Amino acid sequence: MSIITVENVVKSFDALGVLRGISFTLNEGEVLSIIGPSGSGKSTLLRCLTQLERIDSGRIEVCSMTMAHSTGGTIQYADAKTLKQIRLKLGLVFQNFNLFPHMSVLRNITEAQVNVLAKSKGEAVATARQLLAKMGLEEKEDAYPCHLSGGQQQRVSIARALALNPTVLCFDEPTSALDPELTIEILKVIKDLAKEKMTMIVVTHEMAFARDISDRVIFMDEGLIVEEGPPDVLFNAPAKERTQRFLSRYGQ
Amino acid sequence: MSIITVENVVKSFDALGVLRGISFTLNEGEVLSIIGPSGSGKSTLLRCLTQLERIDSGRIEVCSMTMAHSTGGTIQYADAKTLKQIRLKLGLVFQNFNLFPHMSVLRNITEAQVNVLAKSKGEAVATARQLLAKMGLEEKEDAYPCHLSGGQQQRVSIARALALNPTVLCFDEPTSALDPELTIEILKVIKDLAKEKMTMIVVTHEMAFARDISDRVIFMDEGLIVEEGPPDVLFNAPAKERTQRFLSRYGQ
Amino acid sequence: MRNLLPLLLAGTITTLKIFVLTLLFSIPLGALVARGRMSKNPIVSTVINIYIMIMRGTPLILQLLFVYFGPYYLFGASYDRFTAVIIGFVINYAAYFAEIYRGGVQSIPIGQWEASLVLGFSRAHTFTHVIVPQVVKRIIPAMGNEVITLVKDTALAQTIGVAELFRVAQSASARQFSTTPIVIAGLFYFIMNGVVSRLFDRFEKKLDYYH
Amino acid sequence: MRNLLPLLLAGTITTLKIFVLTLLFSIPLGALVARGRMSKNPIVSTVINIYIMIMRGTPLILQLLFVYFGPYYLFGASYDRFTAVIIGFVINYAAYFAEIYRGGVQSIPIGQWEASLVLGFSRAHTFTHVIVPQVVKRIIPAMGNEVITLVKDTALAQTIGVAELFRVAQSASARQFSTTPIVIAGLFYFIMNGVVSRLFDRFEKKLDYYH
Amino acid sequence: AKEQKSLEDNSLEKVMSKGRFVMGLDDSFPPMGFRDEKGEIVGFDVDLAREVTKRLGVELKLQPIDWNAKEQELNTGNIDCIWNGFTITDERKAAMTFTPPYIHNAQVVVVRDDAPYTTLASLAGKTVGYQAGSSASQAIDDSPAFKSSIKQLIEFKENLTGLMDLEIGGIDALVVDVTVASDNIRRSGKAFRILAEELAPEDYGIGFRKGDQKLADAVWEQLVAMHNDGTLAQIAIAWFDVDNTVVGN
Ligand SMILES: Nc1ncnc2c1ncn2[C@@H]1O[C@H](COP(=O)(O)OP(=O)(O)OP(=O)(O)O)[C@@H](O)[C@H]1O
Ligand SMILES: Nc1ncnc2c1ncn2[C@@H]1O[C@H](COP(=O)(O)OP(=O)(O)OP(=O)(O)O)[C@@H](O)[C@H]1O
Ligand SMILES: [Mg+2]
Ligand SMILES: [Mg+2]
Repeated sequence: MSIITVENVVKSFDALGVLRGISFTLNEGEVLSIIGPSGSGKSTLLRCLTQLERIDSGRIEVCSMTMAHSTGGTIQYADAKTLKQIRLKLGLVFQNFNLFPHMSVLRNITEAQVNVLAKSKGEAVATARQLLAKMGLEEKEDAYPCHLSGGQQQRVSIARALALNPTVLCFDEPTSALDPELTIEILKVIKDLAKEKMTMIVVTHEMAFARDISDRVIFMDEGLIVEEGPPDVLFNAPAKERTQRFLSRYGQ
Repeated sequence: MSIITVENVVKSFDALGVLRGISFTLNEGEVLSIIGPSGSGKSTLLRCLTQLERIDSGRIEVCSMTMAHSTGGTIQYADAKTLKQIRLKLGLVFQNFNLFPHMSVLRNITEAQVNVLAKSKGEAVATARQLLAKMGLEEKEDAYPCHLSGGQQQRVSIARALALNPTVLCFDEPTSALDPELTIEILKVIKDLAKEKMTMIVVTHEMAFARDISDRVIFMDEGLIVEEGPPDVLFNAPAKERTQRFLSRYGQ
Repeated sequence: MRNLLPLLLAGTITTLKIFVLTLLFSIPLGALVARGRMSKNPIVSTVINIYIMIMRGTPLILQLLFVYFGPYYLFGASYDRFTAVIIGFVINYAAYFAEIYRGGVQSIPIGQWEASLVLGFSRAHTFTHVIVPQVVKRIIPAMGNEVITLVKDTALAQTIGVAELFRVAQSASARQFSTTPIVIAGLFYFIMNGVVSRLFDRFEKKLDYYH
Repeated sequence: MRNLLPLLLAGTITTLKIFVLTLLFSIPLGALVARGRMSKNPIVSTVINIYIMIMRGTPLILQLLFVYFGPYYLFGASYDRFTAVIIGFVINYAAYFAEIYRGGVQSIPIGQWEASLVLGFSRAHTFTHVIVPQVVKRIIPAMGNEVITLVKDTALAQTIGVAELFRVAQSASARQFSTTPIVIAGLFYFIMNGVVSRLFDRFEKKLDYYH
Repeated sequence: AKEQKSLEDNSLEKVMSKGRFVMGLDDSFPPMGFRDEKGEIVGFDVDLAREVTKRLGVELKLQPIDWNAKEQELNTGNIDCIWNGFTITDERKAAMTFTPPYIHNAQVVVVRDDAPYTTLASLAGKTVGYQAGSSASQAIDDSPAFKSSIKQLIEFKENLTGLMDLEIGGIDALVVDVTVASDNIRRSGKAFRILAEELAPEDYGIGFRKGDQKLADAVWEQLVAMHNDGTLAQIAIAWFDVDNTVVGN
């Protein structure tokens, strides 16, 4: 079943065309990796999905709800209520975590449960503790983000996103702000989520990792999807010259 | 010929023993990589060599000059003149570049030549241009560091160190502040230097790279050298269990 | 000398009243002003900007004269001098506070807004629960400086005849032919400022549990 | 009215003299004070710290009275009131500037010192060629605020009888029974501050070629 | 002060040898001393001082001072005298050396023309202002009945601020020197009037540093001479329309 459908999405910043007609679908339980050189529009694509940016034209559908679609040259966004529903379907884990520095780890994870999902405090705390345990952070619930290592902060931010029980979890270079050894921790967490059949979109520069976890890989360049396919095919026998060139740089 | 001799170097920060008896030698034209987990003392070791930290005991000799040695329980540093001479033998490329933001690229590279080596302005500029050409930055001499990408900044900082014609060039995780694609640029620069038989010490987390360029690799943990050897041996058949454990994490 | 201290204490009470009332009104008013300054409506933001520029660009002593005498010359209305002092100080300090608040809000990384948005927080919730608590922490040092300036600026209230600490000390000094009252007043200001910095330091430490 | 402007301009000249002389002396003196404040000698740093605390903790108007009359009461010596105003302003502003300098120096990343050391620069060269240029850029906004405060503070020189702009305006007001001179004085201050901010903005832009 | 008395009084020689006589005054105290439209300090006292110094053969330097700090100014030697409608009081006499009175003055009460007040008693329960550090404060202290009858006393840095405040109704009455009051009312054309009942009759003298008797005497001698040859009356009439001086009485 298709959870996200993106059709011909276009997005410019002033004169700069950042997304120049992107289409893809994401199915339930699927892990999609997006790779590509810096500036190719990967982050912008995730930001459009999570409503941090507005698209200029095209169509985005999430869990059978239309978020935005072009009609007669103008873009039409859904009403506020639908947009909010859609927002809750998609979790986003930021590159630089964006944890709330003034809240304890526990409160970072419960805040939205209580204030957005209107769960009781007790329920929220229970969910948070469960997620912290899963992330191996049982003992950190009273700590503040500044006292955690980068890897721990990233795990908290994953727990924060998971606490809202999203249908899809999006990652924007989840390890780029981490030390190499910490990277490994996070990649393991994401792998575990993949095993649990969590639907995910992962923007990453870690080719080995993308190959390892993905069901499908998209290679983007200059605002377009250059090539798309299962990791085996895309990494071992890329069809396009651009993809080959990009991957060869990582071959060393 | 041995250029650097380190004997039983000990260094503590308050109660924390960061270097707990380090000994090694570095020969002319040799490339030495230092690997090891975070906090093992790699940066501190480089900082002791470059006189950014004082050692507590042990002996350091550079180009046949004694920088520091223990006599009867107290550490004895050489006189200011010798220390200055030694300082000029060792170039250091910082993890976060530490370029001078208010100086143009050219001036970053000429400043020390003129003010420390007392070269003429013209001579200094000629050297700088030569190095910039080598780094592929001919067109950036008038740019300011803030207008360069991370990789370009790192190359300028390498040029700045090389401009003083050091006998040994030390790198502290030269790529850790860089995007993956930019990393490749820098590794290529260092490889080229290795080909030219530049004597180098490289602290790095890039195992593939360490294996590729090093004549010898040191694996440190908790302030001690756990294992030392040619890369083929150390990476393929590490003798110590700790080394195996560390390397397996990078194996994925 | 026996009678000096009670006198100076009475002046100190007036000084403290000015101090407390000014903070009480200018701290929230500053928030409103900051809101207006950041408004997308260009008329509102321009008007507020001019107001801030005047408040910051002319001596407070002159503003006090206007606030007290202006209404009469303009509308024939007059009012209590103490009220005028409070109004003068409040509109002056609100302008300074507004600029501090604005700097604070703009220094919060955009990522905090984005994370809140993605988690589904309303704008109001984001502002009150995510942004404001962080702004408070960031602006404490600047606010501390401004509040210390206020302690000293209260000495200007005498311009329109309010007998605060410095006025009382100067009169006593003239009467007694000695600078002792002024030295003592200086000590009082010093102590008040000491207390204010101590409070701000403590507040800053209290918020030191995160950064 | 015909004669008002020349009068106010004369007052403005005095105001500008105070302004310029204060900056001329306090900007370098502040550097010395900052040096002392950061001294490793605990006596020096404590003494300087107390001096800074007093300067920042008591009203300037009170400091001016002391500077002018203090020497007589202490040593029987007296001197020119204009000199006293300049001394009073200079020692007050030097304290504020010192704290700004100190903040600036301490905000420069340690890496700048380390890179200079490894390249073999002397401490002096590092300070004058690496640290100071970066400090200058960082402290411009804070210095701008302080200098604008100075423009307004010149109005306090009248405390010890120096006929600067505000004093002249008040006298003219008394003679003419009108607030017009004070309004015009306000405008003058506003213009002076406008010029000062413009200069600082320009200076800031000029150093915008790097960050 | 005692210490100074025991010293030899060389005040006159000092001024004569400097060739300069520094007169301390509040330059916003019309008509005794104030700045005219050209910014020059003029006034009745200034004219007197000019004549006196001319006759003494020294230069006159006019030094505007902050009225609140006048004692410090005098004691620290920044000025040689305070000569600016300076009321002789016992307290001041103890602290400095005065000439005999040269002009009569009184502290009077100024009210708005339309106000109902006619006597001091009618100001009971009202708010009254005066200039800080002026002799008005002494005059009020010396009239305990009046002082206790009024509601509140307000100190102003400047008489002008007090008069402005009177105009806007912030205070009901201002206690001020009669010379200042009449001059202000005359020049401003504001609707003020002076209560007939005087608060405290008083005399203006010239204040010198305690012990500077010789200088005080020298100045006084010239004033007496000016009285005798009519110059004094001439100056008074120029400023007050009448000769209200009391030299020689
Ligand atoms: N808010 C914005 N305003 C203007 N241009 C923007 C904005 N956000 C992104 N861009 C530009 O859009 C282009 C694509 O940016 P994006 O961040 O999506 O790339 P990316 O593929 O995520 O790159 P990276 O791998 O470096 O994160 C870049 O040229 C970027 O400069
Ligand atoms: N100036 C200092 N004061 C106190 N402790 C320090 C200081 N510098 C380093 N340390 C401590 O010394 C230990 C070794 O630090 P060092 O930076 O040398 O490790 P490293 O091997 O370079 O680690 P990484 O790979 O994270 O850079 C760490 O525990 C660190 O916290
Ligand atoms: Mg990105
Ligand atoms: Mg390190």
